[in-house]
Amino acid sequence: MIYFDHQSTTPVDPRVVEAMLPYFSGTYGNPSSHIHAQGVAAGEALDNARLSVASSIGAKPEEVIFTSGATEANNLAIKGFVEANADRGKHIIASAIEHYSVLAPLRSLQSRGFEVTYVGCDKYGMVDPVDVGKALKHDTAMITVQAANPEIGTIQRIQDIALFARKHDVYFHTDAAAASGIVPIDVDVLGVDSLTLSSHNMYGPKGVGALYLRTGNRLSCQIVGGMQESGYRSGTENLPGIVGMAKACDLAKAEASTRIELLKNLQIKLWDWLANNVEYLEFTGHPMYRIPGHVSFWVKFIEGESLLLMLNMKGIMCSSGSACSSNLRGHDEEDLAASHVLTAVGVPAEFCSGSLTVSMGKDNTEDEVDYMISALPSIIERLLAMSPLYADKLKGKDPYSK
Amino acid sequence: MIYFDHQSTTPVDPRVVEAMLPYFSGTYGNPSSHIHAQGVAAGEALDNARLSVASSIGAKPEEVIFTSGATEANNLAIKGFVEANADRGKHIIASAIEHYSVLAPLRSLQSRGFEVTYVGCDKYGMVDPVDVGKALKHDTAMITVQAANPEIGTIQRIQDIALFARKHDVYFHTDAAAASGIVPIDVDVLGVDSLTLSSHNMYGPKGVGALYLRTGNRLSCQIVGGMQESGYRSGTENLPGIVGMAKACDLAKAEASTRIELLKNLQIKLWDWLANNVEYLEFTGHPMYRIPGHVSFWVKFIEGESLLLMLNMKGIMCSSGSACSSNLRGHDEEDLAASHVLTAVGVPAEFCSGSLTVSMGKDNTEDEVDYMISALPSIIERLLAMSPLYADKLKGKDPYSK
Amino acid sequence: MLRTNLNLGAERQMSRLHPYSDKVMDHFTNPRNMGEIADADAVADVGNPACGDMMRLYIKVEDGKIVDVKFKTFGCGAAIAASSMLTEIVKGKTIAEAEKITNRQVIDALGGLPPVKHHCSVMAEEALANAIKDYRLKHQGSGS
Amino acid sequence: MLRTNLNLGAERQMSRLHPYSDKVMDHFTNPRNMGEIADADAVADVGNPACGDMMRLYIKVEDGKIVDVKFKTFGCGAAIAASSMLTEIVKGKTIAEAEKITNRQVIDALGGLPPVKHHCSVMAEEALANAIKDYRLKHQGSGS
Ligand SMILES: Cc1ncc(COP(=O)(O)O)c(C=O)c1O
Ligand SMILES: Cc1ncc(COP(=O)(O)O)c(C=O)c1O
Repeated sequence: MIYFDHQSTTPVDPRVVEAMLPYFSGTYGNPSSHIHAQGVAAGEALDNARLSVASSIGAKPEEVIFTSGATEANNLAIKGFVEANADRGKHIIASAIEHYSVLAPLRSLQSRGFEVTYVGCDKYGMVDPVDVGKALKHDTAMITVQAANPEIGTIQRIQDIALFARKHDVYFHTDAAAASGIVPIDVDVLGVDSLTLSSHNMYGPKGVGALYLRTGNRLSCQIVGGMQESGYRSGTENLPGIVGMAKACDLAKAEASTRIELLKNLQIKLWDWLANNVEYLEFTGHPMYRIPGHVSFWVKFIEGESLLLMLNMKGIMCSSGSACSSNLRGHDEEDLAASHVLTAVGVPAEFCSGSLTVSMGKDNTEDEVDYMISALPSIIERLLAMSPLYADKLKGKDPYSK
Repeated sequence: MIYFDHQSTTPVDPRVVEAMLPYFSGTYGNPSSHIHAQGVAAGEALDNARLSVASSIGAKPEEVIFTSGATEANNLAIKGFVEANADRGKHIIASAIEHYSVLAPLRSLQSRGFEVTYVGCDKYGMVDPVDVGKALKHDTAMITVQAANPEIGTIQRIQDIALFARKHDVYFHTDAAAASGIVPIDVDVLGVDSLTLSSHNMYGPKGVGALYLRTGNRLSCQIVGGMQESGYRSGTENLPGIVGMAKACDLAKAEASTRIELLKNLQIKLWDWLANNVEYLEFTGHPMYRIPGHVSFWVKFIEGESLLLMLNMKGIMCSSGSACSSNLRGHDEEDLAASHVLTAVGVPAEFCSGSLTVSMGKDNTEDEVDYMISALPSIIERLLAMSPLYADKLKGKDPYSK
Repeated sequence: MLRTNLNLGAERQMSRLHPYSDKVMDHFTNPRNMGEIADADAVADVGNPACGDMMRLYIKVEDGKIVDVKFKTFGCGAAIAASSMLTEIVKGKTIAEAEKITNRQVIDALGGLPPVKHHCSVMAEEALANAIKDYRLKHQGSGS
Repeated sequence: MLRTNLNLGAERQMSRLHPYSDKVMDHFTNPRNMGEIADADAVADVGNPACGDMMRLYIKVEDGKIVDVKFKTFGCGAAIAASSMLTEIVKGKTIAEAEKITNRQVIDALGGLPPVKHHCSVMAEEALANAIKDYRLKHQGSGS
């Protein structure tokens, strides 16, 4: 089996598991039990982990708040900010292609009287910083624009947006979950006030994430109780998870250039083959400013889920974007209905049910890409043969040509 | 080293770690990636874990919501209920000895216009169900009374309180974090509408917990985003953690009677020795209805933290109550200042800074209790010798006798 | 000492379906009757790519009996499997019998479909109904 | 292709203290000058068990010099260590010198105290000040 779905989640690096193991049954103390040996050892491990995570993004340790994941970090950054800064205005700017864990808090704020301006993007999914600047109002309290998009891979011009935010003294949050552990991040270079990191997107464990919060900003605690995490987040700390995330950050930092080189090579190989060999294929996202190892596209006349299923039957696991944003498993939404991201980049929603996202990881190989390249033509051929739309097209009625 | 602080946290059972291990680097998929093999396998593991946790408390699987821990579960049960049931009234009843993760959400609701009646308890920490019944008003929306108290060990008469709640059609939540995995729980026998379970209190991993929510009740999601957990809790599921919690529930169920027998024996041994051998000792909590393995007390003339420190120096780790409720490590509170729990049970706060909580676990032995018994006399003697209050007492000025 | 007892409620089975049953995957992988009928007696298009699914059904009728049936479908795994299963059920039935086929039969024959995918079976039922309507229109009075 | 670069900010050291330094634990475990002075020249009680801490300080003065000092303390580890450390600092000093001792000196000599425990050093400083006041009251004009 080939795993090309690293934007949905990544396998935990065995070195990370190894780093975590001592904190289950060995150093199992509660960091709040500062009075005895187990608690002190746990507290020390927590401090060290915070230092690792902080230094991996150029932050101070006290600027790192551990959460249960990226979703909680985004909730805290957004709801927590406006609750703690009621005087800062009732207007928020966000990109139109944010993850649901950003969109949903914004929607709840809209129902509480906030106005949100959703800034669009170009056909490559790139938000123009000038558009963000233009959207600024006298009472803009907050800007939130993701660092990278999991579905189409585009990396935003965060620094340039930050310049506008700084100039107007507006709090700027970026959701860097999809960039975590792949794209090196320095919070000072980016110039953001807060930033969401995901552990399970970078070979760390699930159930942990972090919010960077620049010194001088205040947030209102969302999960209240025992006041852990300097009062920003209550609940006994997930110490093994936090230690694992820290190890994942250390590894990502140490191996950044190796990983990026590999991922770029695999990405270019697949991209070039697709561009040259698959008719009716349309790439999504930015051709240049994109997550290394990320290739996304759709194929005219072919429905996305059936393509995914056929690839899976050949042992290739991809996704239709962000698994994290589509919890369906028989519940209430259509996974492959046109996503808000594809709509925003102008993909004709009427004829495209989902782009295919191939998100490669540090342990993928060129052989695996070769295998996918060898498997794709017959799959596409089969699906074209099954497609009534393609039959029409052969008869001269191309539904995409209007 | 002897660990007698199982109410703060427990070591993860090696069988639990073993159950978790396949879900880090093997079955690492995102349960929301329902389209491919990794995601399906993850989803299956999630379903099975839910079934285990549910059946360990006599619930249906769809009544179990996984969270990041007990604190989040309490927040969801309390804030989530009133937000989703705005029509149900503005009055809440709680016991005075709830954990901070219940008290803090209540406090935030008070600032949002809710009225909270805090029902007291007797000197053993027992809440009288009739007092809860008397506190009911026409617009009471919710009752929340903990199942067991981590600091003084008292187990409440939840079923009897539930009768009042049922009769008046009032939602009844119980925080069973401190009872998790020790006291067998059946949600139908208890008659509660929702119940908080903690994983790390029952030899499961930190970073995971669960809220039982009886079918027919609605909660408003607190962490919003991708709508995981049937829309009650967003964010990629902490699958290894959830699997670990499920295994911990399975083990707790299978070993319940063995564990309880052992814990009761250790508890009785220590209790009887203390009662017969330590002068000036006052037990806290209920002498009969208490968490198995839980012994708590304070000693006149002796300050709590110094007693804890000396025990720790002899290799015995205890706590002054709930580590989870006292995150201090140099921050903003006094760990050993009189707790709201001790105040509620009428311990003279002026002279008692903290009760000592000895919370034993399934792996403790009689030898360890014997060791504590052998260590205590000289420690107490030393601290009495150091105490100016005891010096006064010897001179006939007993500060406790007024 | 303990107030609660060990009497656990009966373990009630969960019923969440995994996305696709083996039957669905079989029909998706090896769709029956996929293709076109050049001299079909009736054709029906239902669904809409905008909704993610579109199905085209061809039928060939002899003596009031559906002797051949083919489909082409643009859609998800469930849509393709439902299309394929429908054609298997329909083949050899009289028009009168075929008219009684419901989406429930398709779902059951597939060993179930996830709730969010039930519309795919509805699409198959509608395709059949429309094809029969088309057939009636074209062969007024000739059939059942 | 990448917009962000590898230039990480300097790693800034955290400064959170662990609850107690080795010095504190040493003085807690082996408190110096613990006890009473039967014929003390002055005694001071400060703090209050209600606040969690209470300290009693005895001093013996000869020729304006604190020749002996003892304490009893009801309190946490920091309170006991601060008491003990104070007595070490004080012993042998003249009253005039002793008056200049501050809680900061106690903290520093202990290798630091957690911020929430600083009041313990204040208690020690106050105990000394009160003892000196008591001494002055009792020995008006006899001392420095
Ligand atoms: C950009 C982005 N933000 C937030 C999240 C939410 O992450 P999680 O589900 O781990 O909380 C995701 C999921 O992958 C994501 O891609
Ligand atoms: C009764 C009770 N409720 C809630 C909690 C909070 O648990 P956690 O810190 O794991 O979220 C605790 C902590 O032990 C507890 O004792």
